[in-house]
Amino acid sequence: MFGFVIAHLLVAVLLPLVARRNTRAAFLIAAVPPAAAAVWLIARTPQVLAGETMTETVPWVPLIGLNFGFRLDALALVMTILVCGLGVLVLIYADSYFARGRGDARRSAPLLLGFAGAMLGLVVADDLTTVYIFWELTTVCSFLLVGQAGISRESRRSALQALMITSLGGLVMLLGFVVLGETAGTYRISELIDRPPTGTATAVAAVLILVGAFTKSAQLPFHNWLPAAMVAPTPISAYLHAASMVKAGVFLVARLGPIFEAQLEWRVPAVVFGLATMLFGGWRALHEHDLKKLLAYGTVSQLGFLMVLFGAGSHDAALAGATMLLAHGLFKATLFLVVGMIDHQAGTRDIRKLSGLAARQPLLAVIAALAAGSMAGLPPMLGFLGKEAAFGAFLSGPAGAAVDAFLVIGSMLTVAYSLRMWFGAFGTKPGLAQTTVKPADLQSLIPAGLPALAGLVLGVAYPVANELADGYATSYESVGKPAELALWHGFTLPLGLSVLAVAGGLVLHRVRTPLTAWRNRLPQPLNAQRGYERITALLERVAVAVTARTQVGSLPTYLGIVLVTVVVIPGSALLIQFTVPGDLRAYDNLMQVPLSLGVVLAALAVLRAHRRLTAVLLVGVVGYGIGGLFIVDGAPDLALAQFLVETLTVVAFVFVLRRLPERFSQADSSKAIRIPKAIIATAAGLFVALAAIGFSSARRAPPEASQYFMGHAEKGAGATNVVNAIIVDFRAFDTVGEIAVLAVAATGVASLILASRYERRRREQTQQQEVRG
Amino acid sequence: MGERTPKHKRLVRRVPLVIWLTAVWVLLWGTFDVGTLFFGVLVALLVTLLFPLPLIRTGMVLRPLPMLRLVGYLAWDLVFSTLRVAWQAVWHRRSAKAGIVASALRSDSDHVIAIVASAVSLAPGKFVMQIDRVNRTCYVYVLGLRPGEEDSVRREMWFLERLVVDAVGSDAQRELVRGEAG
Amino acid sequence: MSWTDVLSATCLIGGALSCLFGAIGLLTFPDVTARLQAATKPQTLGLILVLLGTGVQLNLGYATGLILVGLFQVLTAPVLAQLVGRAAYRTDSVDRDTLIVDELGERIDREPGVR
Amino acid sequence: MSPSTKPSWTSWDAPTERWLLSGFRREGQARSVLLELVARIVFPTVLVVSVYLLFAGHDRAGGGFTGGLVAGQAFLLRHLAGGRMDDSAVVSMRPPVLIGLGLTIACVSAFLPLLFGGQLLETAIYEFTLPLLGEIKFVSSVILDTGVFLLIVGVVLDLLRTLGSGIEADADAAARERR
Amino acid sequence: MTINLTVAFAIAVLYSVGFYLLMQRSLMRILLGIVVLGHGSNLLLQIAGGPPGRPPMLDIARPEEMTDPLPQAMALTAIVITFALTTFLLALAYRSWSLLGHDEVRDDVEDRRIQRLEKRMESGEDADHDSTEDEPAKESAQ
Amino acid sequence: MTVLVALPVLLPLAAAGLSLALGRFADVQRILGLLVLGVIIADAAVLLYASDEFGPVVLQMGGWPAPFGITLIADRLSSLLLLVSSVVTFAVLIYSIGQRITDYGRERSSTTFHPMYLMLCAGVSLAYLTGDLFNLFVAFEIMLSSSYVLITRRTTSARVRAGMTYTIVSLASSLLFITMIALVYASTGTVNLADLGTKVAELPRGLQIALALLVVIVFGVKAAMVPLHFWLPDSYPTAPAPVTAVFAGLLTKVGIYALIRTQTLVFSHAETWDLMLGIALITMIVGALGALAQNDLNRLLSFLLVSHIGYMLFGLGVYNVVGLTGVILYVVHHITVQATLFLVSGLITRHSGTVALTRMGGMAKVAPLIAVLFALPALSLAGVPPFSGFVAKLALLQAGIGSGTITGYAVTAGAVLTSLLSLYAMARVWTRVFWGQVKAPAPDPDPTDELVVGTASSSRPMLAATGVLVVSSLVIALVAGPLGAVAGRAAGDLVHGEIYRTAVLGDGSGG
Amino acid sequence: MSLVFAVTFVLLSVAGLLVVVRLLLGTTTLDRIVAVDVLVTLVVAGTCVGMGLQQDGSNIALLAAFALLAFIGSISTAKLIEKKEPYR
Ligand code: NA
Ligand code: NA
Repeated sequence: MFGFVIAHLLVAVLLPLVARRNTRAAFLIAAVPPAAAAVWLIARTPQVLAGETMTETVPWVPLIGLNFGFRLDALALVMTILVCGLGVLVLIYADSYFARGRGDARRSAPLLLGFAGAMLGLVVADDLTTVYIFWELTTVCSFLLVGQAGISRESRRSALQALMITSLGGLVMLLGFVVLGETAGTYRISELIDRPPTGTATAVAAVLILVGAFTKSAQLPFHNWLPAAMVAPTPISAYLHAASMVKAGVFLVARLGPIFEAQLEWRVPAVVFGLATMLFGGWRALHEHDLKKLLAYGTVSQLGFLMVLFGAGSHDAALAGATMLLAHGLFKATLFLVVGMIDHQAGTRDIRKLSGLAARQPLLAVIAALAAGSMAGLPPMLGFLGKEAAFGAFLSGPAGAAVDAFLVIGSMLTVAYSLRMWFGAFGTKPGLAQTTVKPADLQSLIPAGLPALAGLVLGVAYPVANELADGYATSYESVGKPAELALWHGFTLPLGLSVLAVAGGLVLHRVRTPLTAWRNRLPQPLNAQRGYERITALLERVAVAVTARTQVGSLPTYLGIVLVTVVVIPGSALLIQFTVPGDLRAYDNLMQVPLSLGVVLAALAVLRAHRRLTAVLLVGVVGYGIGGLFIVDGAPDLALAQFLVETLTVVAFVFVLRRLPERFSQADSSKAIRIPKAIIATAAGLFVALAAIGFSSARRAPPEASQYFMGHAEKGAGATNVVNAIIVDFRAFDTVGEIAVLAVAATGVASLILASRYERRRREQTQQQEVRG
Repeated sequence: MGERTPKHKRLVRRVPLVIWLTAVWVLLWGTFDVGTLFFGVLVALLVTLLFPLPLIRTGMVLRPLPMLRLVGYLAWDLVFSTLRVAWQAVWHRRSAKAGIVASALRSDSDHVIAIVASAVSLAPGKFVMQIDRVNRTCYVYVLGLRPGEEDSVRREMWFLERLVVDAVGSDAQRELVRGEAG
Repeated sequence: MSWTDVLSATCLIGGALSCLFGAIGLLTFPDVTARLQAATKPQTLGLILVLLGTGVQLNLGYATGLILVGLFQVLTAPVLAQLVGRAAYRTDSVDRDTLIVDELGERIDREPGVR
Repeated sequence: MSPSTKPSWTSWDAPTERWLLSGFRREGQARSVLLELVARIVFPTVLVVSVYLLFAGHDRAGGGFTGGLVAGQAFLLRHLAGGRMDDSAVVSMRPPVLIGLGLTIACVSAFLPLLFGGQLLETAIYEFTLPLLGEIKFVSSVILDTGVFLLIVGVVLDLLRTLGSGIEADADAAARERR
Repeated sequence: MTINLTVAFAIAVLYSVGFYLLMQRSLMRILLGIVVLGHGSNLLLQIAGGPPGRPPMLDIARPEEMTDPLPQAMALTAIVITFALTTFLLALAYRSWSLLGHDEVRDDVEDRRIQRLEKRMESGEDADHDSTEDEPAKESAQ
Repeated sequence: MTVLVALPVLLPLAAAGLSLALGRFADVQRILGLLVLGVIIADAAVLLYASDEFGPVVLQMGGWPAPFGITLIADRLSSLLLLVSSVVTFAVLIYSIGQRITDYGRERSSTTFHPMYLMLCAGVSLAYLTGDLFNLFVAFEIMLSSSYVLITRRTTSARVRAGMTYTIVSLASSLLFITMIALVYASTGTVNLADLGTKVAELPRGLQIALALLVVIVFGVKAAMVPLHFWLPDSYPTAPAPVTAVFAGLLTKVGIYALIRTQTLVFSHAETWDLMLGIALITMIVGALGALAQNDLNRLLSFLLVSHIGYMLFGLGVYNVVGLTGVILYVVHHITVQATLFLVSGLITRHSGTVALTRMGGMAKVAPLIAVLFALPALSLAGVPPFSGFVAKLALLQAGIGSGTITGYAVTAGAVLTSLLSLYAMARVWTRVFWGQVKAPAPDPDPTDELVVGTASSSRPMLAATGVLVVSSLVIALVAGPLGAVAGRAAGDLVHGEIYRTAVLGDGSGG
Repeated sequence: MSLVFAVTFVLLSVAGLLVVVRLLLGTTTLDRIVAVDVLVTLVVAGTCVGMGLQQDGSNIALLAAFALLAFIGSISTAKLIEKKEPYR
């Protein structure tokens, strides 16, 4: 399995080389890996259905439990057939859909294949980290596929919206995964199913993971990215936003459902949000004029339906869910491809402009009818099987009844928008000219027709469908007699509900025009699109506000903050524990007093100096005074260096001051600024002095190193001057570094000062050239 | 400007500097032995040859006895003047008057003029504020100058010039200074 | 107390006093040039005396180095005096009221092109 | 600028002879006979002192670093008295080259002990007796010190070249532009 | 081993003065602040070794009366490094002066732009960041 | 064998000296630089192998035993970071050489760049390798001083201000560093890191805490942790691309490294370090929000850099093997990716002539290669799998959840949010720069400066260098398994400081 | 003898503080230059006395360097003052 995934991705990476020369070949080559995977998988079906699961593990970063773990079981099989099979068909369809040589085509082939690979990896994943890896890969592919070249602002926004919402969910889900994995001690899904963890952490994980599933599967209130993503080319919508990617969320719920079987925090939100989404999506679909938008809301609705089924956590619901999963993939892919063809050939997909297409494109109309029938849940389509199983799964208890009631309403809406879709696309509308269309080519018709046909075939051959679906459903223990898929169970309540749904749907379809008018008059407080925009705008505002307040751009402020940090953080720690040391003395050597006094006076005078040179001289005096203190301390080497350096510093200042104004340019700032600065500076200075006292009082023994140096200087380093021995021998490496800094500084000074000389020279050259020219 | 001097002569003229530098080396080490001397000469030669100064025909001659006289005079002047200025510093303070006196010298040598100027400036109370080299004039700032004392300042300068020329000047310069003085 | 000690003590105290008087002069004299006189020159004497006083206390090997220090001081003090004094004169830091004669000023005034 | 061609009275004390720099005179460089006389004596003297500090460092205050800085002061004095530095040495070496050389010597000296089976930056002490000169002690770390010395001299020369002459050139150019 | 009050006082003043100068706008004052801070820290480093004593030279003093040589060596390195960086900053001040005609540290242009944007947002003129597309672009590319 | 530890420092230093001396021979400088950095890569690889296999490689400089002389030590952490850093510096050097040759031809030498660049590398290497606090200061100064020169080289009026901010703040923190060393020495009498580990533990508790916090501040300024980060977005973005790339990739990480090294070896924490976690959270969020507020590509990247420093502090705050493993992985990943992004930004700017996002567009069409070169590190930075950033992030999230504290959970949530905001920022850059209508390049705003933008195309070496780094980050992801294992062992070494201490001081207690 | 040294120290210290006062008062920069020069001379003298007190003259070269430094620093600043830049 890992091999297949890698093959997809590798071919996708290399495909641009082909796509640059020949886009047609690119799509066909891209179809090869999914085709191979599909063939291999279908060949595996019997073993898998016999309960013989295949597992595979490729370790990546074992230390953090990051592995590629795969497992081919019934659920994975259903999904892989969808992903690979539809992938092949969409790629073949895309080959004819995309105009030759266009940038969109060059970009789309590799991305579609890469997406297929990621999707394949996702559905066979048996490890939470693996799930997340492929999950995010599909998000990225989707972003690039939706945005395409990002020419229009709408496409950019839609792509970004899809990316942000699904990534948000993805990240929350990742958090959930980590919580789950760290609690259970394993990230392996099959192990988690075998030994489901319990407790608060698990509940938290369940909710977090659900958020991820909701965003990806466009559940309320995250649904809006999906209709917005319809700016993408149709094959992409068909594949990503109908058949495969949006299924990832419900697939995840299906996959992890057995772990959280016992968690109400898992089941209740899934069912509640699923139902809400189902109703909302159906309602919106009923009013859309754009066929793609209509289908998109239909998808939202169906995803809600699936969420209910997988989230319910029972055998029968799971059976229905697996069936609907398959059915939806088949009919929705067909419908998108059909709409794509209509769009291509009629130049529009607005149902207010389309008329009489059934007569001109009978084959297309039939294909669409098959798919729409499955969507509406008409027998003998696969959709019917699923829907009936769904109605049957919620018969027990008042909660189940309530769910069933909502499901029926949802199904009515489904029937209604299915009708609206088909009649809108193919029906002849009074007062509207017949739409002129180009004939559809076979390369498009076959990929569109095959899934629709499959929906019919699987519906008729319901035992096969049952076996596929039941393979997954058995991961839940069934309470009573497990349900089975069949076209005819007898006159049962589910049958009645089905009939009710169809009838209701017909009614809704008839009253759709007044209904739309009524809906347009309703206030719309709950607009997810506006909500998204508000949130992003708010984010921008917060970002700008925070940045404007923290990043003030003023160096004095920055330094002030650094100092305040120093005073507040280590300073308070120091103050709390500070005790006056017992051996505190006024001075050690009398000479320290006048020297320190001189230093202090000169330093304070620097603050009051208005002339630059005066300030420099005063600082020089401070330096000489420090040198004097060094001598008193018994550090002649240091004093010598201090004096030399001080003199050079003063001279360097003087060199520069030759060109600078005599006085400091800065006007005295106001008291309101000066006083806080003075307070901060004084506090920081006191902190250092206090720290110096506190820290120096903590040492008891003379340093070993110095004793060692004194002992070894003469024999080991050949020097009686211990300081020199340290500089050139014991710690010679410091000296090497120190001269490196000097070299750097000198080079830097040269680079700064001589820059103006180079500029002058360049200016003169250009002037000369101008004179000559 | 280069009058061609034979190479060996030019080297010979560097000898005083080498001796001085060697002496400095020995003074610094404070030990007088063959090794120190050897390395002293080595370092002195190295410095002299790596950073050669232009040769100047000074015609200077060192005369030990007059040299001692000069040094003695300067030392005395230094002590005496210091006491005088200290007196002024404590008692006269702000009322101290001063003057700038132009004093023409007789020698036309950079060396002599510079040494005279330095010698005057060494002691407190007066210093050469500016030298007019072309006109051989020193402008001497005198602290505590009383009106009418200008000529005594000039006389003092001439006296000092004579001391200097006696100590280090060439015979021609001595001639010049004595002639004018007489 | 040997005679070296007496000599040394005299020199040291004398030198320090010289330095002190210089410092007093630096504080009390009215303008730069006067202070320059008062300050730098007594320092020269003071330093030489202190060097001498210390030199007789130390052994000969070390004392030789002090000669060098003294020489430097004697050599450099006049140059500094000239440069500082001239700068003071040029920047009008000299109090003209204290000058009873100014032959340099007269000369500069006589030659109009000279700044 | 006054229309007069007469030099400022401060340049009356320019010496009549070339005291410091061979064959080089700089336009507008203020000269002073006293300063040049002192520089002429002090410059080589200070160089000798700096070499002394370099070698005396092992036993007394000093070392390559202070030695180099003192030598730097000598060059500084010469810069103040005579102006541009480039011609001051027989072997005219651009300061960056001197800096680079010093750094390279210092780094290479770290590796030298490896050739004799020692550790990186290890010091070897050789004592030998020469005829006449007596006992000579050579401490290998003096090579590092020499590198430091050269580098520091280079740094000071570079500062004189840039902060000194470079800024002066800028000032001259600004004055020219204003004219 | 506690350092004495005199030196501690000097250190406090040096650091305070240095920090105060550091918070100024004139680059030259900042630079002087860094030099003063350098002095303070070098003094502190040297004092960290312990009370005064004889120079650490084996031929003139006994080890127990010597000052601690290690901080001296470290302070020496620190002095050199401070010097090196001071000259660099000095050159930078000069460069700033010759380029901009002043040697002050002015506020960041781009930060100011964001503050203006924030003000406009607060007054409700420009809520949508996307519409900054029409805004006159930033002063410079680099 | 042990001499290998000193090579990454001494070789570039010597080469910098030579390069300075041979300033007029452009080709010699270039070859010298590439050669030395190439040798360092090999050296670092050997050190990594050796330290992982046989324990830390220790060199006592001058043959003086620790804690008296200066110890250089390459343990797993330092050799790993050294290896990654040297790959980055090597690639950036190629980029820089390519840029210069493209714009000015082969003959024009640039006297300062190569020596300063080599110095920078030496400083970075020394910072990783030294086992001595004062020597660490010297390393920082070598590194920083050369960075001052690089950031102000050929300054224009726009850049001189940035150079000032950078230099002054760095200098201020260096002075705090020296102060800290003085306090350390005053109280313990040693500057050897391993020795300090035992000596600091003997200090009174209050002093220990104060010292630890002071150390955090000193290195926090260099590492740009909030609220000490302000200088970074105001200064880095203005420098030429290769300089910014190295700064962003390495310099802040050296701060992080120093923080990790000192906080594990010298100070020790019994449990999760809540203050550090809080700082981490604020750093992440403030940085990410800052990025969203920017219209300047380089500033946006700089704010993201700040934000992701928060990740590294996060792992340090968790303070256990898992957390430190995460930090190490994150540092390794981030060095590569952040440098790459700044190089790509340089490529983008060359094409567009501007760094203003609003003035760019359609670059995916004009320069698809640059689009790819941007997309991969951008995704990695945003922590999207399967790139290196994801691996590191996952490790950190695990550490955060595993910490079992409320603060830990909060910071983990913050990390997730930051990840989302980073992705948002990157996606916005993508939509503005690479999507949309193709826009004509803006004219070079300052034709007199060294930087050529808006007109020139990028040369092969520049693209290749960027590509090398992109591939390196992919390789990091690919070998994340063994890398993670090494990082885990390195983190183990950090938590149990005995290995380091024994390697430096020997089996005795340091006598 | 050590009493003599002590007295010397005190006298020099007082002188030094007086010089610092002048340094702070100014009034012109040249005054300050002169004051700095004097101050260094005092430090040299003080150091010298200190050496005498400790009977240790091994670092006398240090004094030579000091003496020179004061000179160089002072003349460079004095030369700056003298040079009147036209832009002022
Ligand atoms: Na040695
Ligand atoms: Na440019």
